[in-house]
Amino acid sequence: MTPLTGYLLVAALLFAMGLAGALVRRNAILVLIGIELMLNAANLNFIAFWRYGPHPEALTGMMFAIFSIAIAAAEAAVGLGLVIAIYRHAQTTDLDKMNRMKG
Amino acid sequence: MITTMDQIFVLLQHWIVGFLPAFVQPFAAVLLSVVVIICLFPALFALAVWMERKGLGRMQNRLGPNRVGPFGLLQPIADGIKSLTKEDIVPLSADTPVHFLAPLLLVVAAFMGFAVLPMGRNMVLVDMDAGLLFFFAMGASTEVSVFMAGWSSRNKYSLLGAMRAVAQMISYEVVLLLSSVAVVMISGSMSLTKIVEAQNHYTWGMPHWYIFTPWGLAGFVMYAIAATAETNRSPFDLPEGESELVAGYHTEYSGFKFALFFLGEYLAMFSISGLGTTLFLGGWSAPFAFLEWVPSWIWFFSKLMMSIFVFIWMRGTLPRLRQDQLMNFAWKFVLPFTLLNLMVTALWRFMGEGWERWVVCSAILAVVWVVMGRVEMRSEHFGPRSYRYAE
Amino acid sequence: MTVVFYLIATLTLAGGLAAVLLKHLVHCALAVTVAFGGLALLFLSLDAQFAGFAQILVYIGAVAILIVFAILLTRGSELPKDGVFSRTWLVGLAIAAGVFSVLGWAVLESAQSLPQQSAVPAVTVHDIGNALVGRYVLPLEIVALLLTAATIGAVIVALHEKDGAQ
Amino acid sequence: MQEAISFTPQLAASPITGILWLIPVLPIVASGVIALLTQPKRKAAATLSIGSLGVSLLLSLVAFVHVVAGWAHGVAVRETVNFNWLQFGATNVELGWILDPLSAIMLVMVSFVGLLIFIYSVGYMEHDENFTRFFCFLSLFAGAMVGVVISNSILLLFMNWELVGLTSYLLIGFWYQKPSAAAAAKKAFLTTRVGDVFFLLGMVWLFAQSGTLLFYNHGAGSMEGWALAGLLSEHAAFGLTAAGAIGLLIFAGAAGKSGQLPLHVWLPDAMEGPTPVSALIHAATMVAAGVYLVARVYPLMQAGALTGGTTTALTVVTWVGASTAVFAALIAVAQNDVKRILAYSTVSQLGYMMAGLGLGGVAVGMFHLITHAFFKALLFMGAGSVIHGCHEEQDVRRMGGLWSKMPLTFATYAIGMLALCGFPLVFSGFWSKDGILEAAQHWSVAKTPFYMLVFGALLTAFYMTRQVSYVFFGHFRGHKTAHESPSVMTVPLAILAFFAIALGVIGTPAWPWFRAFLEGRAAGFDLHGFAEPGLLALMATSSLVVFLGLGLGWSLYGNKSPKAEAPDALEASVPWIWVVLHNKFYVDEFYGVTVIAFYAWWARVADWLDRRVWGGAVTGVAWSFGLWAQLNRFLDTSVVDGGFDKGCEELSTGGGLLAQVESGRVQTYLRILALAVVALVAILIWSARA
Repeated sequence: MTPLTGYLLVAALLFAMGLAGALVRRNAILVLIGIELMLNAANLNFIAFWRYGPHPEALTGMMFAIFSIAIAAAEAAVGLGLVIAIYRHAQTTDLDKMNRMKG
Repeated sequence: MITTMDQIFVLLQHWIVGFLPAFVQPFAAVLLSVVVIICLFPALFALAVWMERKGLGRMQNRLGPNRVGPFGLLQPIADGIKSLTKEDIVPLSADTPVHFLAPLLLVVAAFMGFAVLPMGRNMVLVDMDAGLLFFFAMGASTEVSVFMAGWSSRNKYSLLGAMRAVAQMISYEVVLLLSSVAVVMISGSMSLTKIVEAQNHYTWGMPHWYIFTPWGLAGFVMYAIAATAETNRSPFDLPEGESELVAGYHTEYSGFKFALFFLGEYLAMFSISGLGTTLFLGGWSAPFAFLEWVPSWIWFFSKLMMSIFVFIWMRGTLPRLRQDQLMNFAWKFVLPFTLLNLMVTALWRFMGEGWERWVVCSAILAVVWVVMGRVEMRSEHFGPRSYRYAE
Repeated sequence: MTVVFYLIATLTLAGGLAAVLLKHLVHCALAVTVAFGGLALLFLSLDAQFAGFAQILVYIGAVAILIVFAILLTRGSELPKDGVFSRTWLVGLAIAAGVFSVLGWAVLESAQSLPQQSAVPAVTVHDIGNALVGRYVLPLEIVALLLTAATIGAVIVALHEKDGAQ
Repeated sequence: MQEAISFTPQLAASPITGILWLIPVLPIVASGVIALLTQPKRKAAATLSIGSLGVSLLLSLVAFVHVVAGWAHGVAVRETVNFNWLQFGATNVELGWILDPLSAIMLVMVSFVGLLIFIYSVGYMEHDENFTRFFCFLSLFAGAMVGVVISNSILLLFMNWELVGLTSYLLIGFWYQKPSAAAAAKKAFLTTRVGDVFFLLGMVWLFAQSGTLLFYNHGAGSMEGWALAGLLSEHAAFGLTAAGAIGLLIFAGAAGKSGQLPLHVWLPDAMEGPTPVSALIHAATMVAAGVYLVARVYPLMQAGALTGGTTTALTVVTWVGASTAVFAALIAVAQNDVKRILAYSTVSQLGYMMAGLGLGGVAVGMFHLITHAFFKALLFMGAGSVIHGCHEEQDVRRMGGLWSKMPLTFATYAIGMLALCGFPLVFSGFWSKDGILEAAQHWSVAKTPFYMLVFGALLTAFYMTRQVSYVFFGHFRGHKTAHESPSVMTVPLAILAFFAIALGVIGTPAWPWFRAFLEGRAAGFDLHGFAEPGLLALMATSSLVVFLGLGLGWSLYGNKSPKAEAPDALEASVPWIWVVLHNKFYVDEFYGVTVIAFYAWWARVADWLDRRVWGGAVTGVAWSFGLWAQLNRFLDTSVVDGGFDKGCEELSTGGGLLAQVESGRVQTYLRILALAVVALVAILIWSARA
């Protein structure tokens, strides 16, 4: 196994874990945590490809990861703000109980 | 001879490492430096505690410790023995693993910061390209351990103290970072050694320290305020305000764990003073050209102890703020002013050499300082308190 | 593929797994902090110093703390009565496993065509700064705008509906 | 024509060009500061905006003197400062500013007239409660307008152009509590936007073709050298070159701002704004920005013309200008609102300027722009003084005999009116209008524009006489007694009146200083300028026309004092003409039944589509789901009995799955998303392998 494959596999596993967390947990905050994990896994892919890619001096993957970190911060702030707002409204963060948008 | 004195620790390290086989030498060199740091700073901690107790005593017209050793100098050792031999009490409902990990993480994170501080010429553990970023990354990690300590104790005072501490640290960390960014903008590097070297020049015998520029002075003042808040020192010591919260997030800690928290707090103080020294006070460089023969590490540590003394002095002088005042001060005065300072720094950078930039930059900063101060004083931030985190 | 890599990867994955599985929300948050830290170490092992430290600063210093605050503000630190996993957890798990198998398959499938080794890229913070204000200045401005908007949005969303102040 | 002395072009920027950006930035900063002031701080607001514009005027004068000095030394000054604003890959977006005779003279005009109007506003808006807001907008406008003038990049010009449009909108709707003002503001904004879309298209095309946004850049700008040549070799539709087509698109933008046919409808309505606004924005500066824009891109329009010839683009400009001139003048004859008469007069005069640009080049059009700016600002401010004095009365039929009550206003107004009519020899309007007529006479394509413009001159003299006799002569027909305005209003009037007369000096055929200055040639005093064939005859004709118009107007309206409600003299004699003219040729009504009706119809269609077609489709889908569920139930209840338990279960899970598609649960959606990703990745890899 080459180093790049190793990193990619770790990223894939982490992504799957994040997805599983987002899919199986009831709590909205845990879903957000899962999403953060998935984002991080994607970042790991970017960095790994940047490191082993043909043109690391172009910094493309690195920049992608840095911007993604910055955006993840915004995403976390807004997401958690939403969770708090919903909690104020419904007194719960349980996603199974949140189905008012049911079609 | 002068060079030898200056480089004595470096030479000593090389000499000791020279006895070892070649393949372990790099590891040994690092290990040696780590060991020295781990021993040195706790010793400084003991000294600082003595200084604080003695100095505060003097400021409050008391004698301070005077029983153990000459001038009470051995008091810290007695304290240490006491805390080591005390019973380690863990509350029954506490979250044991987290309760146990919290002080450890705090001390580890506090020690990490010293890795990138240049304590003398060629005396830095790792000369990292992104040293400043590393320092702040480590500083940010302490917040988690503070939260862990407060939450795992299952005690409302602990939790309140932790929440206060975390909120306060996050708010002031922004300021701390932004005021350092000004230095990065001018020196063009995030490596702390390069920042010191950029200040190690002299014109007419006077040093090129950044504190001697308008933006540097403003940045230093902001940095000092933020550093005081970041280390939870008076007048920003709300997280552990005895009269309100018993002892804040480490209420439920005793014995050696409590000592670790105590140590962590002082280590944070040392590292943050060390960073301030490096960024604004020229690090290990001498204050006058003719004093350059004094070894560089002496300068670094004397500047460090000076800032520790200022911390103690402030504690002896200023009353504690209220939580809402603290937050208002951070977001409505310190942060805007730091942002303005960033712009002024950019202006300074692009105006080029000459006296004009001194006049313009100082004028902008002074005017805004006065106007903002007046407006803030007049507005009703000092009115009735409002609770945000303790509903 | 050194021992260090395996250690860090194990730490990261353990953190991630714990974050997903642990009952107590605060423990989950602490576990995910571990995973974030492990990822930062992975970045460092990939010679991406800047990204690694930024990861620590942003994720451990801000996002983790934010999550913890959110948990405490929503009384999430109390254990829920009816289990932590949703009714259809099996489906979710199956789908996650499917995603992982497809991704893993893709990686292994293309393993031969991936580059094996390459020299350590000589990239300094200075280069990153230059790129940020040079080639990537427009994304940078947009991110700045986005962060401002997100800050305002988060404040508005989290405002008390009743008193409107604060 | 004098032979050109060889002027050396100067390109390096001088110190004054280096700080030229201060001229627009000062008023804009002032406006920002005023925005932070509270309403009671009137004095501070006025001081700030007048002070900042004063400094701008000083700087403009310095710049102007610099250009004139260079010119006197035989240097054609064209200094630019350009910088790179953004970079996308290999494409640079450049901004910059320029100092050349054209921008220098506009700078001085804009800041000078602007300053006078600012001072006048202090008096006019004295009792308005939103005094500081007014000065905030006014300062912003002044800054943006100066920005338009000094832009060397079409993008920077466009930004300022839009900013000017925005402030115009804000100021027309300044008294937004009046529904008519709010509607007028909206109308102005939307109508000019129509033109701006074309401008934007032209800009994009120009950028795509020439690869640069700068006008002048040491030979690499879009207005010079090889960029123009490239634009010429490209052919667009209808026999136009790309240069001409781009020029026409930009002209469409200019027509929107300058109220040319058919986009003139907003300008008369814009008179709902405060009178200083009408004077500054809708008479002197902003509406002239269109003319200035055409002058700025003139090389584009002119490119490819043979010696003495003209291009398609310039022909279009000429025809549009000449038609607007006559059309608006006709409407002005039958209006009763004192400001509306002036507004239509402005539209008409803008038509003259455009025609001048098309016929005789930059200098002819620009000279009329400058003189017009002074006397039209004077007329508007005079009208404002009259309105102020008559207690906000705007109907000319309710005025009369004011010459004795407001002597200063009357005197200055009369000067402005005579300048506008083109009263021979003394007034500036005569010389600038004569320049246009002369160019029209020599035009190689057709003679019709010449006759149209002469007819327009006759009408101008006629309607101005009508207005003046209504307002200042006869008996007073209003309700409250009128009074003279304070000196803060009359002093600017006097200053403007002086210039309305004096400016003519620099554009006489004997001393064509203005033209020489703009074209970078030497100017000399030479009485032989009058000796050009046909010139004296032309001057005589135009004087005759003016006198005819004045006489006609006086005979119909002079010194008669009809009651306020009595029908107009023209209405009494030829009613049908009056009706058509009074209703502005029904252009608004025409737009109402065509463009606006079309939009309303289209909106209804879209609404119908939304409700019936798309909504129907959604309902249909829902129905089919329902049917599917029904089918399932049917299978469940009737087929199951036989022992198909297993199959039935599967069917019900199928129905359950379908229902779960719209469960309202986040995680379900996420699940489907993940499944889709799995499928997508699998397909991708599969296809890559195959």
